[in-house]
Amino acid sequence: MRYLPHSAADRAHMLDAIGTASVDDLFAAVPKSVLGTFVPDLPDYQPEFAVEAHMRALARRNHAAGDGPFFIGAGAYRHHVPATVDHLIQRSEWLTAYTPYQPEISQGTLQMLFEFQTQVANLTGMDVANASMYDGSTATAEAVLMARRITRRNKVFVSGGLHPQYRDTVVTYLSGEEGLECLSPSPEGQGDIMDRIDTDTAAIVIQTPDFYGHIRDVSALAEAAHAKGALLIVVVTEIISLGLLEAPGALGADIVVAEGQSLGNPLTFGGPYVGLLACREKFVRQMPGRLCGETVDTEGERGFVLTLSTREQHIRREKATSNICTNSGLCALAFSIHLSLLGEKGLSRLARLNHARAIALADALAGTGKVEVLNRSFFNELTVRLPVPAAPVVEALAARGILAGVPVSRLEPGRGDVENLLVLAATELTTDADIAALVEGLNGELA
Amino acid sequence: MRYLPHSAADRAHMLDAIGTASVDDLFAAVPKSVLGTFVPDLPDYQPEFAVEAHMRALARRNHAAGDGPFFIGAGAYRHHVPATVDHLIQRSEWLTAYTPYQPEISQGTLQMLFEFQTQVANLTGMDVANASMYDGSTATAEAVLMARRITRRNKVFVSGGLHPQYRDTVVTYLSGEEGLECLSPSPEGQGDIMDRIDTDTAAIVIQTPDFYGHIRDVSALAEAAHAKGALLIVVVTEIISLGLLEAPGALGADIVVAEGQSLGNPLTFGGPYVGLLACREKFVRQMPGRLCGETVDTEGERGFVLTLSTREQHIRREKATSNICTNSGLCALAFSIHLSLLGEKGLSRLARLNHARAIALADALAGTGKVEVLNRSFFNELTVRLPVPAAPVVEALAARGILAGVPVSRLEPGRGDVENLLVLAATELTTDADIAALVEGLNGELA
Amino acid sequence: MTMNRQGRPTSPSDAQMAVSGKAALLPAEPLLFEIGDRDHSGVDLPDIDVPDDRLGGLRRKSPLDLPGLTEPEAMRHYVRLSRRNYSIDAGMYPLGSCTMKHNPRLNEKMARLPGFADVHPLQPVSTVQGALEAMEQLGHWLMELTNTAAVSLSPKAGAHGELCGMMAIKAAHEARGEGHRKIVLVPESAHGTNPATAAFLGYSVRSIDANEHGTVDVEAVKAALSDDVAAIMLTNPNTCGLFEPQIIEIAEAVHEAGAYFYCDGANFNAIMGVVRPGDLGIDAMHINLHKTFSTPHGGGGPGAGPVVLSEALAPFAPVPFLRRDGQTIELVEHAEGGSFGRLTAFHGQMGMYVRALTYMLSHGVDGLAQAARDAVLNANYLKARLEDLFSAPYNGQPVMHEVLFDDTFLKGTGVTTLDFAKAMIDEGLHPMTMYFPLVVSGAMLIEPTESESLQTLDAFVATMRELAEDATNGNVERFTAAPVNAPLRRLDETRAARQPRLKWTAPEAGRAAAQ
Amino acid sequence: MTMNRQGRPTSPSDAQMAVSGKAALLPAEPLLFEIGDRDHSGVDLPDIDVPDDRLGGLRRKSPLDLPGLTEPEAMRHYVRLSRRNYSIDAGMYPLGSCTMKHNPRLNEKMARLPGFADVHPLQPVSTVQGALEAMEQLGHWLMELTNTAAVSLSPKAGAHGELCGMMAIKAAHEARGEGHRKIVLVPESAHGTNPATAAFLGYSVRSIDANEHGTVDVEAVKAALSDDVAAIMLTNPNTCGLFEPQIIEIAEAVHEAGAYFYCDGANFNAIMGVVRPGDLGIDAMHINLHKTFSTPHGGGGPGAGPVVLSEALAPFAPVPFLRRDGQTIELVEHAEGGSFGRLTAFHGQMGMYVRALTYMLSHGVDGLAQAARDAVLNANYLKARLEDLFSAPYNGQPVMHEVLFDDTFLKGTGVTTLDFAKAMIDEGLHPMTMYFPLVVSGAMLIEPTESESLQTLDAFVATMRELAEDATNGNVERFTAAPVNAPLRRLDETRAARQPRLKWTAPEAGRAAAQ
Ligand SMILES: Cc1ncc(COP(=O)(O)O)c(C=O)c1O
Ligand SMILES: Cc1ncc(COP(=O)(O)O)c(C=O)c1O
Repeated sequence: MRYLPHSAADRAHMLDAIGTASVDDLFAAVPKSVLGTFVPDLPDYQPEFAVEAHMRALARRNHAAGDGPFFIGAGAYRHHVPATVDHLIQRSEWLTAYTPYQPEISQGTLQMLFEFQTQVANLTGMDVANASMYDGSTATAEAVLMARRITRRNKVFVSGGLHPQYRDTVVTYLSGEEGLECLSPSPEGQGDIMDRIDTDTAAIVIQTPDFYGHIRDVSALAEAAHAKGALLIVVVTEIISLGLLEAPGALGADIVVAEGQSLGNPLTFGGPYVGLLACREKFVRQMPGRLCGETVDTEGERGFVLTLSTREQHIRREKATSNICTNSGLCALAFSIHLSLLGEKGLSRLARLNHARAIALADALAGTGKVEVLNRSFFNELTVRLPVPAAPVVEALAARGILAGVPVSRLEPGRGDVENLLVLAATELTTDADIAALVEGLNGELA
Repeated sequence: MRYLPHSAADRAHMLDAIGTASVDDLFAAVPKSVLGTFVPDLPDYQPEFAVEAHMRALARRNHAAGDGPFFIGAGAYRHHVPATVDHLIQRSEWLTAYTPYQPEISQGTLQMLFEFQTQVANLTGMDVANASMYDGSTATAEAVLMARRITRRNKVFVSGGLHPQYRDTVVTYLSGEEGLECLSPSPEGQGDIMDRIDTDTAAIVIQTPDFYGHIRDVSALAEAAHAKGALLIVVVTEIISLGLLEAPGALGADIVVAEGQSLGNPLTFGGPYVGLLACREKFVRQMPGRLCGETVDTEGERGFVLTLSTREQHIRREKATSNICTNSGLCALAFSIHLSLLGEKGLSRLARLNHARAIALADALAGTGKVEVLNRSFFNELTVRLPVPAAPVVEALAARGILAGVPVSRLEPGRGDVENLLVLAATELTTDADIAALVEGLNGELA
Repeated sequence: MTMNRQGRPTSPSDAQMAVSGKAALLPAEPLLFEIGDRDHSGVDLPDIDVPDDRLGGLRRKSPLDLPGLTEPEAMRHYVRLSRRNYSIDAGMYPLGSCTMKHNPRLNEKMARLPGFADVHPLQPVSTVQGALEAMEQLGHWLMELTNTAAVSLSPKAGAHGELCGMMAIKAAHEARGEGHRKIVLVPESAHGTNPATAAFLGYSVRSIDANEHGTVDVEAVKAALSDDVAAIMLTNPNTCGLFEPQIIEIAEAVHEAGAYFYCDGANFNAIMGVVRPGDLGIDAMHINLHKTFSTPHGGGGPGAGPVVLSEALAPFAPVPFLRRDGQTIELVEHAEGGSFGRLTAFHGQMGMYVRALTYMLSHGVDGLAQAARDAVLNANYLKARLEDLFSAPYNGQPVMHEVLFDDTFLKGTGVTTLDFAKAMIDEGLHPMTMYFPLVVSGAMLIEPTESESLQTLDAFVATMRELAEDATNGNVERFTAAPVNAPLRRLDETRAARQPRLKWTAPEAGRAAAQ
Repeated sequence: MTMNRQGRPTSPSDAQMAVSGKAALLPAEPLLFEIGDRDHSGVDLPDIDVPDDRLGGLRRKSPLDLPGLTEPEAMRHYVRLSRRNYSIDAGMYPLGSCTMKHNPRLNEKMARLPGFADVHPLQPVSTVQGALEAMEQLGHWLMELTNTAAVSLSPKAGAHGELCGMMAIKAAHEARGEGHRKIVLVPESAHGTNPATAAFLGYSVRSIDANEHGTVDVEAVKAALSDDVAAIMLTNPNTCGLFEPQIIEIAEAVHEAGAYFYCDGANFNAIMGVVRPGDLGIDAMHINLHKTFSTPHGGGGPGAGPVVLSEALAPFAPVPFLRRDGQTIELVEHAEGGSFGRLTAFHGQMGMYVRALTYMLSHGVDGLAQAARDAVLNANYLKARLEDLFSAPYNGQPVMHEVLFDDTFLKGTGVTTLDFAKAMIDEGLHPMTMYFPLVVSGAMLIEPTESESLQTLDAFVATMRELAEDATNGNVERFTAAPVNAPLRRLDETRAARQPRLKWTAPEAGRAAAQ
């Protein structure tokens, strides 16, 4: 067994040193009735090449995004990740290190986290960011809880433009609690919260670009919220949009949460991804998750440590700000490396290129005359209304090798008003040929 | 340009420090007539994703060995390489280090080379091995030159069982020199040298398992050669065979050369591979290539250095034993890691498994009744005689997705006696289904 | 000399820090912000302009303040930083409760196959049948190994799994009209995530004391049970490295009282393939794929925390889950029946599923059981070789996968557990888990895992014994001054917490902020 | 305690070396033979038996003596060893004549596509058209960049390329009936492979002196030319980092004398995309893909040394070569016409071709020219910043890609070039090339390449200046004792050569052998 370093002789020698005859003796505390009394329906060990063949056979049964024209977004985006990123994150010292609890021999991870926090703060326009959350959706739910702690109020309004699965996650996290109100889907990008904010309101949650692709100006909402002592939580699912769009911090956000997958991380069928959470300085002690801070060693040399851990479960237990422990360290590293490679110049170019590809897509779709583009504004994603329900069309196009986008009905089933809607994304990888194939496919299906 | 760290400002600052106005001034020594006076027919720089698309398109136009039944060997073998090997050799400290000329900060590479040399020596049953050659064929040519230096004789006999491209390489290396005699192809594994050895003979060169798959007992040849003061050079193209077959050293070889590709290295259309060269202790100062040796530092700690470099070109220039400089370092590392993972137990099992698969292949081929298996002995490769020329059959099977082996005529064109011969290999990756597909294909083509 | 906007130093004296350092191969490394600037980029892209008219008037005006690195600069930055880390690949990492085992590279390779890595979670399910089947197979392994009725794969880590299991328990109580149960019993030795999770869901936490052997008496549980108790959260094997001998009786008592049994399965490595938690009577248990099933820790994550559920809790499992219909697998994405809802967008940590399944197939069920047995053997070997010099609070019984010492043996030496740990660093070792569990003074929790060879264990023992002898012989300074061989000396954690500097600011701005 | 056959130590004192060491993150590492044994293996395979009857009576009887490591042991061994290496990724590597530039990882990724990595050299050519096209494209780039008529890709490294070019020259002379030409002219500053190659082919080497500027005068060449001269082997830019200003005249003189011009192209990095060697009159030139075109050095190899050829030499190129026939590419594998034969089995270093082509496409021709210009800029920048303290033997002219200093500035200090280099190690730098070229005393040949940033160059300059000042200020010990910060102190090379220990032997056997 290739992963087990003991030979039979080693094991015998060790039992000898322990002074026991068999390993079974070491399991003496286990009730006899449950020890080795079963025959699992599971295979025995296999050579590496057999395992590889098994896994490859499974992988082959999936249509990979790179196999044909691809327009799916809706919270997870297909971008080109430089080869350097994946190479670096596989270095043993990144991949197989634990959480950096011994700072003297973990400065690599710690300095990286400090850099990551700075990048996230600057990108979102906020004062401070944490060392990552599981993903954008759980970060959103945590932000809601955080806002309730800060304001000591209960009421939370969730915009109809929030990604439906993010909304569902918030609902689950708050299940049983009072005060949460989720507004109905707003595929036209219409405002729906402004008038509801009152002095009982803890927070309002709004996504931009929203689930349907509309770019939402949150500054008026920020003002309205702040006037009533409520907090504005801004959600970003396509982090690359911030290379072209105004920072939520500059528009008045109090907490910004985001999905960081687009930078550095492959699609991988939904995870692992990396949640970003940033806020104003004054809220830092209510943040969930790990924080890395700068300090010095006994010789005065600069170094980094995990800090403010009195917020966290391992110190505060039931009084912690969250129960999160393991986060998305390696995905944060991938994010940080990709963003370091891009820099301001690269990110801005990348964002513009994404937008340009989406413009090409929007214009091509509008040009078919068969679908209606709902967006007046968008970054790299948009919603169209088909003359028929979207789901079967998407299925038919998939059979032609074209992955055409997400039918809204998949995430909002049983709602007649969204049944014909389709959300499509374009990125730097979307070619003119891809768009032409989509148009041809749509023309065919909608003929 | 992502690989170039200077901004325009950096360049201006540097020119300033140099005290010159433009980089062109630095090219002052170049005759004006040839400086920038041309427009190459070559593209400008491209984003990484465009380059990747270009290369993937080229790769897709090749039939990969894993795409279907595969029986090609003839000096390069498809084996499973553990994922650990390729992961490790990509570590920056292995991949991007130079030749270890500064031993204090190159102990990783040096210790690995020392371990590699030991592994090769033990595997071949010889006293000492060098730190690698380009590949098996050039190592064979160097061994011939080495034997001529040692014996100060010219005559060399090359067995008809030597891989034809190895033979051609030896011929080229010795072009213009007297004394080389290459015997005609010996597809039946017949002995062809014994009677020719005389007291002018420097060396005889024999491969085992030979090009046609026959296992050759070289001990009688060794005796005959030694009786006349000649050296026996044994060539091994399938290094895994030594997990099951007697070590050439134990059979009397004076120099053993081998292709090490089978351990740790992918097929990669023929290179880079790794040449092994081992010999008896007393010949060490006539060896070509680098050698790593053990020593101590000023504190008495064990360490390793490149040594005996007075044999080499950078010290001895025109008096060197060879002109080789860059060798196959990283391929040697891959070889060494794979062999460390296998160990004696794993290598022996792997060799037995290969032989078992070849037995299955041989029996299945014989069972067709349409081809004649020429081998009474073999390791994982054998030769069959078809009723018709082999090349068109191979071509036809390739069109069916089966890569059936190497027609001898590809390497020995224009020889009627080998036109119908086909050399096939099986390895641990050859499944029963692969063999069945081959048999079916052959039955179809030979119907 | 110029100094650009991002504070990129180009004067020789500033820049020297880039190459000088304590050791030839471990130089200090400046921050990204001290290397890159806005003119540098390691990604080539066309510089196209886009019109404003579809940006909703929201084109970015505020600065991005993101330095770029060209590719060679980035490579060097991250390679040099990484070299300042310890890692399992480079040495033993005996962190108790963390199961720092070997991370096979086959796992990494398989996770990167385009058929897994380049697949979108919202593709039509007809195009991802292989991915769903991989998830189904993983779930089958987990249910078989635990003898449970259902599995929810989507939790993103252990703590998220706790949330999942406890939410199912909450939903089950509510479905039975027992929503009033507001207490969760948690032993003192529990990991911090247990009480934090219970509190997260509005439960109040009642602590259960351990007995003098470090385990929980069924009588203590019975005494704490009542109509208000919703569940017990018990770790087994527990964080003292001990199998709870009365666990079956505890489960029975809990069930009798109308409560559920949440088992923290972080230590499943000790018993996988050997004992099935379902046979012990648990109702829910998370499994840290990043501990037991070898997916890499990655410096803090990502992980995956699938939860297995008993028959009783299965109906309350969250979405999404799989449903097989003959040859095809469906993905149920919307709550139906009792499901308590959705824990995250999409379907969980596919990248980790692929790695864990690859690991399971490689080991086989026979190999997993052998791994568990070797893990236990290793821990007991360390115990046997160290217990004369170190102090084991709950001695006289075999341990499972980890061995717990306290700081009694250091009493009066002037050396603390922390000092001892830092001295280990100087010897090239990563310290064990310290000061956890909280039930003993100055805890040292050592988990070797099955991945360590006898040779490594012997070297570890030799170093630990030498250190213990030196500490008791009064060589205090070696410990209090440690580490001296690491890239940095001890760091000032108080200062970090008192004056938090959580992001980099340009030197000028930094000076202003400090005023 | 046991000691097994392979000398695998399991006693604590022996084993301790595995974890103790100079630094927490750089422990010493035992030899593979001191860790593994014949019972351990990191590869799972069925243990089947095979009959003897088809083994020709030659089943192995002699011991294999190959220790095995399980996978976690192997991972640790090779990771720990690797950490004791310097690398380009971790720091500047200013080895003159070696062009240690950034090695992009896209190259590595592309080389591992199954369509390149999992393809056999003897597959039917109809199944490898993409591979052949990649080779054709690489050849096109090389011919365009050099303005030459043909290219032979198969040489495995620079020295093999020299063999290739010189064999073509020999064949050309023989074809013309000029086989009597037995002399090859080689400047003293040439790399050792040049004279070694000439000698390899039976030529006698005649040295050409450089002038006081470090370059070759056409008059000196003319004086050496005769009817017996087969070729000149000239490196351009030369190993002093200088472009040969009279190279066109030299080429003309050589041709006039009926000889050929072999150009050592190891330094092509300085001029790629800027000057085409074909325009200078060369007949053959090797290009080290592992220098100029960024394929990794790998601790010593593998490389690739394609050779471009002039019209005159093209007919003598070795097999294999490509021939396009409309849509399909043929592979000519057997010598026809004047071809001098075959240099190696198969078709050369495909893995390196893929990397180099990927690099060329990434850079583009504009990027390659910029890279050459940056390489030259960097070398001249170092020269400008260092020349007041260091001694440049051929001063007063710009250099190309590398700058040469000699040891004049160290005269009387008691510090040698070697000492100086070792002190650089203590500062975290890899030394430059030392004692080469041979034309100056105590040569220090510094090639920064285009990959080094201004910041890194400035840091390098600062360190070098500080060292030079310290050396001239009499702080000799810092240099003669160096390195002190590396994993090992200076090694005893004399002992290694006097009593060669070239392989590991078990302690007992070793003792016997030493007697
Ligand atoms: C006993 C125990 N429970 C729960 C957890 C939490 O798991 P995670 O970090 O995956 O959220 C841990 C992790 O350290 C643990 O050791
Ligand atoms: C000038 C010069 N020529 C030739 C060579 C030989 O090249 P290779 O090592 O690839 O055989 C080198 C390599 O160091 C060199 O620097």
